[in-house]
Amino acid sequence: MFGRLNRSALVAVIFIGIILIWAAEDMPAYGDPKAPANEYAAQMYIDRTPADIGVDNIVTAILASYRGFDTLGEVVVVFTAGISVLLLMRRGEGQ
Amino acid sequence: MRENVVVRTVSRLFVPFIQLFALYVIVHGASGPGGGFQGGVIFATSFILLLIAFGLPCVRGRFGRSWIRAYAAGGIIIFAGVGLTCILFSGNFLEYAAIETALGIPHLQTLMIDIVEAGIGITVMAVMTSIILDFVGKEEEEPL
Amino acid sequence: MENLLVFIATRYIYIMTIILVMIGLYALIAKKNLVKKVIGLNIFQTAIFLFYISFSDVDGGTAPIYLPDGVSATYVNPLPHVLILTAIVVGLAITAVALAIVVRIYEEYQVTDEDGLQEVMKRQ
Amino acid sequence: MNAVISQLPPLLIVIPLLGALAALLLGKWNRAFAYPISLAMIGFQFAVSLVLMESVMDGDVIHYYLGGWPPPLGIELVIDSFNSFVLVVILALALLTAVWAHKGADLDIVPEKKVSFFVVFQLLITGLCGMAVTGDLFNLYVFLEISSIAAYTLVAAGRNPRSLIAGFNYLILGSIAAGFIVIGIGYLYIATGTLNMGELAVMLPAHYGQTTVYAAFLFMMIGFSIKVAFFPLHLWLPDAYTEAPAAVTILIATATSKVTAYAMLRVIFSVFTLQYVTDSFPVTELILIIAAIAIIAGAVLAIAQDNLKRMLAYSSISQMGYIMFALGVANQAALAGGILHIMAHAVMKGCLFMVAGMIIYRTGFTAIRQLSGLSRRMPVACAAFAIAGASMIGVPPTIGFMSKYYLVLGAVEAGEYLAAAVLLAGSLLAAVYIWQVIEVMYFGDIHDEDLGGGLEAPASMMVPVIILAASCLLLGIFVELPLEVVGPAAAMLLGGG
Amino acid sequence: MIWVITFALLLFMIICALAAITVRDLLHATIILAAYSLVMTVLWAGLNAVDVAFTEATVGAGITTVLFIAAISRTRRCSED
Amino acid sequence: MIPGILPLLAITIPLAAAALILATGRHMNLRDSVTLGAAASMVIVVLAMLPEILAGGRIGITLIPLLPGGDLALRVDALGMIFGIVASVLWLLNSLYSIGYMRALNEHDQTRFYFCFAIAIAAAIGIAFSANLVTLYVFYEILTLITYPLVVHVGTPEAMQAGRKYLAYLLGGGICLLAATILTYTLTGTTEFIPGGFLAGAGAAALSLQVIFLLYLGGFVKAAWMPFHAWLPAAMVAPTPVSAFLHAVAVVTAGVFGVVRVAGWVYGVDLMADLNLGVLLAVIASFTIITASLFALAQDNLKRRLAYSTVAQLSYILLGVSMLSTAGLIGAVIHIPFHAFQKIALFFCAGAVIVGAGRENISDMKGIGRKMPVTAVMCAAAAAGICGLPPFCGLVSKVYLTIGAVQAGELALLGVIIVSAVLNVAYFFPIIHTMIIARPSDDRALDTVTEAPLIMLVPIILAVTASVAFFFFPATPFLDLAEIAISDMSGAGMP
Repeated sequence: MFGRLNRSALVAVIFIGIILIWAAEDMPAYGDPKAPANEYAAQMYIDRTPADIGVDNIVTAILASYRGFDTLGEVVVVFTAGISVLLLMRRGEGQ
Repeated sequence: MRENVVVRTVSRLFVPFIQLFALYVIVHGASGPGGGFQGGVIFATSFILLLIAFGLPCVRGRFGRSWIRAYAAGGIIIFAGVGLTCILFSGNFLEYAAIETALGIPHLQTLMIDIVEAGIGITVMAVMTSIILDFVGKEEEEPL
Repeated sequence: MENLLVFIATRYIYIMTIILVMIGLYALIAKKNLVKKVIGLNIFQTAIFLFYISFSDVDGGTAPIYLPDGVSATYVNPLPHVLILTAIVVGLAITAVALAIVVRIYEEYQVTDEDGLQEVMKRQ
Repeated sequence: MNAVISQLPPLLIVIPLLGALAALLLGKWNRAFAYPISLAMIGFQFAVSLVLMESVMDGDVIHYYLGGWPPPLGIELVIDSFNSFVLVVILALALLTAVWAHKGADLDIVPEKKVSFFVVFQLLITGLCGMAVTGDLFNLYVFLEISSIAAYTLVAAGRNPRSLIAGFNYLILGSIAAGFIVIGIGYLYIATGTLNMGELAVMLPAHYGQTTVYAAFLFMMIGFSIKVAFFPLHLWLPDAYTEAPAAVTILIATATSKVTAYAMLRVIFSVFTLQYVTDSFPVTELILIIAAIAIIAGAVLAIAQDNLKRMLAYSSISQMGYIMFALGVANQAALAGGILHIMAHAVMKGCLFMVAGMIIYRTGFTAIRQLSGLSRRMPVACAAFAIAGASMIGVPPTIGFMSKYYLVLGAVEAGEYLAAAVLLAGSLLAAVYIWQVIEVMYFGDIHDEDLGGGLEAPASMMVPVIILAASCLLLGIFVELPLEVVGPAAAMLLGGG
Repeated sequence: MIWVITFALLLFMIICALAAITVRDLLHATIILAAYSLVMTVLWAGLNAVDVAFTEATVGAGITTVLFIAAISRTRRCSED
Repeated sequence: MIPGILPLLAITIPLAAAALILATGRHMNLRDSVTLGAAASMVIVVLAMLPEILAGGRIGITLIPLLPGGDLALRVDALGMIFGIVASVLWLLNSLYSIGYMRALNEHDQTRFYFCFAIAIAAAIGIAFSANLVTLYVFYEILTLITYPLVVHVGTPEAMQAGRKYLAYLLGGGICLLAATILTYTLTGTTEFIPGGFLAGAGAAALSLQVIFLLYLGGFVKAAWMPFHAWLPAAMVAPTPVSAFLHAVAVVTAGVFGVVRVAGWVYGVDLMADLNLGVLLAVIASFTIITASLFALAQDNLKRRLAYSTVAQLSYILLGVSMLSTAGLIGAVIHIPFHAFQKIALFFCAGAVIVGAGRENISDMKGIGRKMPVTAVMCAAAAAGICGLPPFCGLVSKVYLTIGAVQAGELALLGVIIVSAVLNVAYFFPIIHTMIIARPSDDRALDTVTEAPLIMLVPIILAVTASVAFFFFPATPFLDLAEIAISDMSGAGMP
């Protein structure tokens, strides 16, 4: 297995890994509730959803309402993939 | 696909339940885990099961290519249509609250979210089925 | 040394995620087989998703679905979940397109690895 | 009227999206319906972009809160002088490409596939529009992926089986790039807790110096550099441009690469701000060095090519070096030059690729040496090639000269004399690779006598080419018009806004 | 979640990932990838991301695997690396 | 009339003519009469501006804002007028001649030829009338590119090779000019030509100004100063009217014109002197004059010999500028038109020999004058003019240059002028000797030789007549214009 390692790819990957680990140094500890990521917008969502939207699942509230445009984009991605596979795989438009 | 009575029977039994479950997942999205996307994928798996058990012509027969396309587009049209309706009610795009205020019906947003999730589900279901059909199409028939 | 231990203890999940990212990336770059590359792509993407999810977790938190009235709880950060839901779909779309291209390449050239493709190209 | 304008930003994306669906459904019914719908939708987008540009020209910025949720809760669309300019440029190019593709797509796309081809074509453009107008990083990623998936597919969709390999490699590298961008976005979110670009710009200064922010910057830069194909990361580009269907090459070379470059500039200047970039890395020098290498190496590689489209592809690598150069210098004149070059390169490279496609359409020739004496068969096309080529070299008074002038001016003002010299040398090399084509076209003997006389392409391909060639000249002469938008845009970027 | 379980799941995933990219038989690799996805699902459920876990279960272990198998059945099952 | 319409007209006439030429390309006679008509009307337009310029006025027009530091603007002054007259009048002569030449040799792609020619003239006029460095640069580059198809007109591999060399030198030069322009702009914030220069006030270091001047010199590689002259002899593969165009009408003239412009209107005489740039220029010019004359001696191909002669003669102009004295500068400026008129006659003669006898090498031309008397005599006259013999105008400029050298107190320069005069005679006399005096090698050698058609002879005679006329009346208009130009640029305080 190790005989077939691609050296240059390995170097590139390790380089990327080192940057990632280096970046983790200043990241908040795992599960830290005081981390900025979990404080600012996240807390707003948790606090406001019942009043603003009134669904129980916060993820759904964000998905369909707060960041609905992202979701529209996501559906378009799926649609694009469908047409893409159609365009690629089939020689003709078919029935 | 080889003729296999057991597989066919079990599939025929299971497909409605899978589809029912998919619908539940879509509708349930607002209050629990799940939503349009997951439900759509599950719905698509029911067709995959049909495909495995009965082969391509059967699935095609129930679910023609143009229908797939219409469903795929229809889901997005529902989603975008809801968004555009909000503009008609002088809100921003996707601003469900605008409709709610304009019509004066409380909790309309929940309904909107359900409609949107349904749209997502329809598109995802159709597209996933279409992709799978495209992938296996070669074995069953010579594409045009 | 102690710092390092603290670092590992508080961030081990990140480190293992990073290892997964590296494995995926390596397969993506170095593997010759096209399907293997797509498998690598999947690992790479899911590893990134794991990274997002791991920083969304909060100690003692619960899933971001409101508990019945009156029960107060700490909810984990829901935003990365939404982002990753979207990203998973995107990843699926890319996988589908990639596999479609692989199948078409096989139909045209009857090979699925880069070495074979290079040979075919040379022969043309 | 104002109420309508205020709703335009989402309509710019949603209406064409519905148009694409309509094209698909009606195209099932009758194939002839798909193309006009696509064209109309792109035309609609172009019109909208003009209206938007007109309304932000005096320095206003349109903020549109989707769903009515202000950031950081919701997604925001932002229209300012910079991105409205980019929108107008790429949509104009996309419109012309679509007109060109009416006949040009016959070349590589079988008739049965044309409906889905144009649907994907339009989804690509819509994705690019989304990238241009969004003010939210993750939304940027989503639209980036829409346009990328469409681009991978279109590259691989041609009759030429080699396009599949090019498309696959493009997909792999593009996905790595997208992955890096997502990692970068994640780091930024970890550091600040928001995804909105405007808020990030405000909140980031408190976190300068964190390794997380550094890494975010690095990953996003690497990712965007792959997408834009900046020099050492350009590996997907030559194959993709060469093997893709002609119409797709035009669209990717003009619209996609420009919007991605826009996104990169946006992230650097509007999210991280110039101050941060220069303070934390020896980055200006580094970017300048890489840009210089890109300019020279791309041009030298272009000189070495025999395939016309591949030559143009390497030329793109060289020309993208100019935009990178603007980044490295980063003063008012250079940035104005860089933004102007985004437009200039789109216009002239679009024209060149269109002519290359027309040559293939009419003669099937792809190698430069086969073009001998072509000017007698296709005089108008060759004249357009000569004009756009002159612009590529940077001959006054073409638009290519104007952007280059500003870039050099900026470099000299910044005291980067050596870099300015490299830029000028690059245009000399451009002269070499463009000229070897023109020489063959105009002064070579006609090899293949049985091709006969007039081979001029049909009018629907000719009109866009003529428009682009004319704009190479006219935009250069009346450079004040684009500068009215470009100048404020550069100032805005420098101001960190 | 108890950190030992998280750790074990992560370790298992790393092993799965390594195996998926090293085994020669692509069908095996695909199944291992499905296992990887399933473990990922468990992990995400443990990290309180139930929606994402649900999606990954349907997509990663479901549709993706089907796609891979469909693609492999139309191409070649064995890989040189 | 709107002020400033005339210079604009002078540029638009050839451009319009170019479009018309393309449109009427199928009909040879129509096309050629378009060329002639445009040339004639342009002469009228340019001469119409003459009275006002002679009265010390200027005609200016700003077309469009182009770049910071340089709108696309035209301004006619005395110096530009000189170049303008040369270009427009010689275009007329050259058009007449080309029609005869191209038809006689039945050349291919004549439409392209006339088209490029017309645009090139527009560019040359643009250079002459440009009001600032940016405009100058724009037209300069256009001139470079549009003359390329002319240079490679024959399309042989040799021609393509020459064309590449031509482009490499001139585009490289163009880039130097662009760099110099931008540097000038960043130093001063303007590129407007100001009599007496504007760089002096910039307060830049002497070294950087010297470097910028070197860049300008590199930019004006069109002046063919050594060692960057190789493109000019290489370009000799072009048809003769093109050679005439390169050597007399526009291209090299544009180069030396640029040097004079920059010396007088950007740097200013005083700054030039302070920076010792005169010395630099003098060294380059002297080196070029002597070396090029020696090279010319060694050429057997008539056109190549003439080419090296041009290289040498152009450096007279640089030499005159380098003296930085009134007489020297006047000599330099009037040498531009005077050399142009004589050199165009010489090239026309060379072309006539090609058409009439089909010969290009001097050694093949023995006794050719017996069959082509007009050509031979005119050739001798023009050669004498360039050597500086009376009664031809070449003498006038040389006298001024000599006086200038004395004024400047640079006896070395005087030596250069004298030596080169000897060399001039040495390379021109053999031509005249072979053509008129020598006997043909055998009797039948001249059988195929005939005099060139009348339409080619007329321009030759006109050019030679002009050069005689300018000897007797140098003041109309060139010397007057030159004096205005020099007083513009120097004011008081020059030796």
